[in-house]
Amino acid sequence: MRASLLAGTAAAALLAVLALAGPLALPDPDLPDYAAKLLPPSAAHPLGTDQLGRDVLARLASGARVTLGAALAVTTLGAAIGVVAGGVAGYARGPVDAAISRVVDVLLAVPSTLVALAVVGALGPGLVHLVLAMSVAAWAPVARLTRSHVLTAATRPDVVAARMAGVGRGRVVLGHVLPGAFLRVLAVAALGLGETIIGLSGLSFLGLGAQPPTAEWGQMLAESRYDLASSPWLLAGPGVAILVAVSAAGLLSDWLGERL
Amino acid sequence: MSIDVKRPFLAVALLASLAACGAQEPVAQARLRVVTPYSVKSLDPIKQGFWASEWGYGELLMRPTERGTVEPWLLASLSRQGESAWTLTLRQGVRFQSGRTLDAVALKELMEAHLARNPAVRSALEGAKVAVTGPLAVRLETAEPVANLPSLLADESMFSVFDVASGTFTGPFEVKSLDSRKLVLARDPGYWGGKVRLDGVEVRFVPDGQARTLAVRSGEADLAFYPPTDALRTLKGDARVSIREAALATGQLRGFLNVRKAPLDDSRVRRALSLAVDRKELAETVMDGFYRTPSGVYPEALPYSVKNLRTELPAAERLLEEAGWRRGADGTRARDGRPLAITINAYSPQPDTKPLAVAMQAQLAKAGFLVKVAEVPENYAAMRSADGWDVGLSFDGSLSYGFDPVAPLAQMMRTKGPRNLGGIADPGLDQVIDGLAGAFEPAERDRLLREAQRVAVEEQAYHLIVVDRVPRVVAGPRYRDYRPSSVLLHLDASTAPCGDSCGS
Amino acid sequence: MSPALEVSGLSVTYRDGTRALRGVSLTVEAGERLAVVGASGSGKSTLARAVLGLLPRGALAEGSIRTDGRPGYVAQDPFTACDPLRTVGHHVREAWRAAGLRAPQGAAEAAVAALSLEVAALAEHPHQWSGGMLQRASIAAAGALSPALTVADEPTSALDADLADEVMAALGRSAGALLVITHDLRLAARWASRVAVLCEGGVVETGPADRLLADPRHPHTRALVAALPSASGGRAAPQGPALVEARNLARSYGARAAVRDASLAIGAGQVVGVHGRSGSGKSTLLRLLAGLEPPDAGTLRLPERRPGWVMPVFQDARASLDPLWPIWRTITEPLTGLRAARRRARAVEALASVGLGHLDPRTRPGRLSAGQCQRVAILRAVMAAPALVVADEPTSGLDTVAAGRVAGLLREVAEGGTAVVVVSHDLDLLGGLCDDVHEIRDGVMTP
Amino acid sequence: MRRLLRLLASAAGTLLAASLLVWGLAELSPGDPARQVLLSRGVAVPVETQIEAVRAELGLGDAAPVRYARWLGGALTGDLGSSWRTGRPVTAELGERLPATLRLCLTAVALAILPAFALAFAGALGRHRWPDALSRGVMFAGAAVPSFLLGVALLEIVVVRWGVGRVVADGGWADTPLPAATLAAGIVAQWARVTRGALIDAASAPFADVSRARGSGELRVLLVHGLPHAAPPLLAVAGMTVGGLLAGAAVVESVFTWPGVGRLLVEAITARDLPVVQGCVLAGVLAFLAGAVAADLATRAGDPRL
Repeated sequence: MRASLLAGTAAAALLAVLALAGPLALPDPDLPDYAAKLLPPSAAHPLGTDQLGRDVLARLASGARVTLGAALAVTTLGAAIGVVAGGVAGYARGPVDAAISRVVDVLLAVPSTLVALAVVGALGPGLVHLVLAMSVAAWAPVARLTRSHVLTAATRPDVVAARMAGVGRGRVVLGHVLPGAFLRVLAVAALGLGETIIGLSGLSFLGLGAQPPTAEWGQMLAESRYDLASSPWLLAGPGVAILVAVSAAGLLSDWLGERL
Repeated sequence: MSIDVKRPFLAVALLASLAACGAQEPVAQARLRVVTPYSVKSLDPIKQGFWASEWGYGELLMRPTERGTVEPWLLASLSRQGESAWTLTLRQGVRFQSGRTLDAVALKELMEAHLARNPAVRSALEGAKVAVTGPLAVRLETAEPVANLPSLLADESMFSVFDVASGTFTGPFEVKSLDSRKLVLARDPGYWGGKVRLDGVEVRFVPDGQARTLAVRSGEADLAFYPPTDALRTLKGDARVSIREAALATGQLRGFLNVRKAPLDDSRVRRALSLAVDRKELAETVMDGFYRTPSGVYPEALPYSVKNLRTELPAAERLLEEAGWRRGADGTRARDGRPLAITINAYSPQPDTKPLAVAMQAQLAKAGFLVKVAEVPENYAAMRSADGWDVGLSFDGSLSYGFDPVAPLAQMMRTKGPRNLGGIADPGLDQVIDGLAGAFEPAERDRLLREAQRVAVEEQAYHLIVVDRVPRVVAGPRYRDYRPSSVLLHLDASTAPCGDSCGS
Repeated sequence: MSPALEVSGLSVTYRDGTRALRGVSLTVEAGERLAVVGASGSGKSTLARAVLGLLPRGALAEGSIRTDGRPGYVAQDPFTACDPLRTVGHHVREAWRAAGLRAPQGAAEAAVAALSLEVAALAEHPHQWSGGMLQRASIAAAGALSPALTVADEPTSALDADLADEVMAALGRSAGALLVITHDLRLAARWASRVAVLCEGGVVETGPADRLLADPRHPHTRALVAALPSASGGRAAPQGPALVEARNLARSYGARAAVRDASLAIGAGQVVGVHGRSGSGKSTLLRLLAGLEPPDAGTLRLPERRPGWVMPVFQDARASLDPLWPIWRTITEPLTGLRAARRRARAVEALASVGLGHLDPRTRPGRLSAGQCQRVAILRAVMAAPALVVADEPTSGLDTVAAGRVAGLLREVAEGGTAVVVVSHDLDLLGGLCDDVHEIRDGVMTP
Repeated sequence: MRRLLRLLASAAGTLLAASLLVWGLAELSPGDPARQVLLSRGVAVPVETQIEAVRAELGLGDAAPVRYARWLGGALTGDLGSSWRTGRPVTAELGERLPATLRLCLTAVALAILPAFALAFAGALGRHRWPDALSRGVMFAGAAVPSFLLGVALLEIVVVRWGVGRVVADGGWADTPLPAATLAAGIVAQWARVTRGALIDAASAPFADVSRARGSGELRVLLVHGLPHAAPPLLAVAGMTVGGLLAGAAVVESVFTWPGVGRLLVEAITARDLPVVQGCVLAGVLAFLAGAVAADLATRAGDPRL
């Protein structure tokens, strides 16, 4: 398990460096240079250039900000909504719980990609719409987890003991319920992050997410699919990036899961 | 690592595919396989009649040629009788696939059917009447003079020729089957025009551009129509396929200019805009030569064309100075504190508009324009609002598919024309356009067209012509000498594989 | 005749470096019954696994184990030892199949019939059987191939006391030589001819059961014997006014009456035991006393209503501590008013007072043994200065030594002037600990 | 029987709630349905009276509950409206595309089962040794390689370079293997993980030790005791994946131009053809629920305790 933590952190750090240091060290990812179209990898362009002569590494870095940023936004938004909704359902019980649980049931009864497709279908393609759409699908599992955590918390021996000792409700929630919930949510979110990256880039690949010239990894792959035979480096960059990002999320989630 | 385990089912997949390929009947030597993005939705000769002439199962009364002219096709002759009447005389011996002869009665029936149900025909020939005047001759009388009737009869969206009784056509091919995926055609053995060289044609509808070109590369298809520019670029240097192009550029990427608001309400700014765009760089460098550099609104081969498009940065700057736009410190021009800012709309269904707009952004910056590139889902819809855009890119030909220059002009530039999206209201130009409707003499027509070009391009620069688009196909080895039609007449009796001469 | 089992100089080191056995030598003669007794962590399970050839991958075994053929095996919990998705018949017949043989016609039926089990029930699944019967089926399977040796690992610890004897009798009937692994010295004495005491991976004392009980020589054996609750039990109940008095309590869940009629009076400094089998209503009674739920009928007189006047001690000690909290926070949780440093100091004091002074107060429960967890839980209860402590099966799952320590601690709590109620199915425990033991059966309590 | 009824009732409730969401999404969507309908009828620049007529025809002036009830009533009787793009009934469009998707998904499932079990057994048998590491690596890669990347690569290498199979699939059996294999690659990892976990759980249970003590080898333990325990979780996941394949198939179908429901959905989204989007999503929900119910029933049938 140590190994998964190390490998996951290393991969995540690599991507973070790419995303954050990219704009400082690399050329403008969106500026076309018609004189330098489709150059193979070289010292000046470590990953070559694309159809418009843009530096692929720079676009990869810019895409890291877009893809990972969007995926993190989805995951964070989903986790935040899920924790609040699940917490409210678990504590309020009664009709509030019933209403929230019903919505969660329905969302969980539909594959998340389908939910995302449905929402994008209604709002229209676009990265912002896609992020919203995927967040709609992402909050349900977190809500269910939080709710069951809160519900079982009431009968957990350590909580009963604390309540009997006179510890206030709020302190019990802060001290006993939330920290455990937080770790669980984190593990679920990390797992979801990988799926979100795949889903996001997949839908962008289909043209339902980021629109050109935004350098989103799936979008970059969509732009370059024609060039696989002649300029394979165009696919290698974003392809490997997605692979690394999803693996990093999976490894970290594994590690978190083992800790619980 | 992954190969080790995936190999078993990959192998299964391969074996199954191999078996499937083996099971397919060997492709007949003279059978053409085509992939195209647009599906033939039905065989309705009026609503979907234009497919008939495109795919060779139907024909037209007049034929647009590759020189930009029209000539009789199913007609033997077309002659004018006074201001608003024409005599149409049919060729002898033309038969429908049902066996019925195309005679004057059949022609009258089909023309009346079109006049009743075809909106394009109805709006062009409002109130027209057809009368049989001989075994092969009918007289067409129109309410207004229609000078462009030859072009109308050559336009695929107008009079598709069909047998009203049986719904069959006259083309070299018969429709064997049609569903949402493919159209299957077979040679009509009784074709009036003689021997049809191909045994049959299979037209598959494949919306995905990548898949179409891949299909030719993999040998599944012989011709891929409407290849995306992205795909063409990657085909350069692939010996298995060739990119074939038509003679004439019938489509253009043009910018509709929003002349209702500043800064493009000033003709000097519009002219400066046109002078600042380097069309050669756009067509040859940005688009890798897959577009052509336009010299005017119409193809140079046409008698009335005027070469009046040029790139001259100093002249553009002079015009802008004259109009009061002065350069600021950052190079952007401004007047009364407001920058010379314009928004160019690219539209997603035509992905090429985006890089072209971006490249124009850089070119126009040299003249002092501050350009914002916006992307809209639908070009016309975005231009319907009077605000929010200055240049709306759109692929719109200056010629109809019957080589008619007048109808596009009237639609796009006449005051309140249905496609006059930028709000052009120019009484002088309107007068020229109205004159064209009654100009039967070629000399008179050409004079008026030149006048229209002078006003629309040189004086007022109402549209920004960007690049010319030539129809292209990607052809496999057996069709490497296939010549795409400029006007979408993809197949005829002489279409055939190239035989031994190009097999090597 | 050669011995059924001969272990000599056996040392086992696990992959993580833990040394579970150090030079153990044992012999079980044909027909002999040897009990190996030890506290948890003494290595007795490792010994059983080594004999059965079930040591995990990477464990290093030195020395030698000689058996006469493959031993039969009876595991601790019959329900987990049988595949829940397979029938009991499958479980019994697997004795032949696993050895690569075909079960002779009727052999499985004969084996279970010999232990007075119903043959027809072989087609049922384990969850339809009772624990005692299922364990006897396992014994029948273990003896199916007439092995020279049968290894039984805590064969009765999952069963109620009155079923244990039945099972041990069955084991005695069907096995040749027997190696019983147990923490229960009394059980060992009753059923084994010889007892070996295992401590920290080594055999510290071997001898006839009677002698070992009467005259333990090794200090560890002495500790084990001392920890045995004395069956005679019964202390003089200290006189005093009843602190808590319950009369004719009743509580139902839907149609099911959990407690029908229970009356109880507990005075300060008194330990009252409630004995009953599982499902007899004792846990519900405890919840009523703790005020966790209201009774449907009857009266409950309590001295006061301040928070912390009644504190619980739970059955699953580890689950009753927050896994993310260092133990000092858990122990001093009732002291909500104090600052952290002060609380930590109090926790250190408290830990020292129950012999856990060596523990780092920052340790989390995951690193403690179950017995240590239970002592921490009792400290938390005491910290609230309760008038009443209610303990639900406080020693279940603990080895004898740890159970003895927990019982002793509860006694000390009572001596400090607190009333204590303990419910358990273990009469031995209650007898040794309580001033007064009541029995509850089907929700009705008899004094 | 009562359990089955309760299960179906719960699924129906979920379906009803999902239908409300699907309908509501379309309501939230920007754009005027009347204009879209006119566009599908070939009227690009409608005049106000035409728009009014279509609005009346579609009942757009009615209150929301009335519109929902009408829509639901239509949906229950198989009328999901007409496509804005083609003007054809949505059910006809779906019906035309469904067989190809079913064929693709079923083949993918069939292709996935064996490798999934092979990986799971390799992992469980060689636990903590190289076969386990290898199978975990393959599972990780399978989960991390996006299907569109795999599909594009397979298309280029297998079809274009080697000339095996076809680029333009017509949805028949002959074209199925390659897209099905692409779809299966993602499923294999998921199934193998679940199966491996269940196998290892069963193999470390006390009854497995009993079996070993009686002389069973590891393989026998896994086959006799592991498989029955791996079946329920695998069935549960399989039910969900099969039901959810429609959404996953959208990507694969688009890459391989597979004429299925998934691509129909993507095309409809791009064309803003809301009735078709609604129809596809509803079909997806239905498939998913059917998968879940089937998995639940199978699980119950396989476990005597339930």
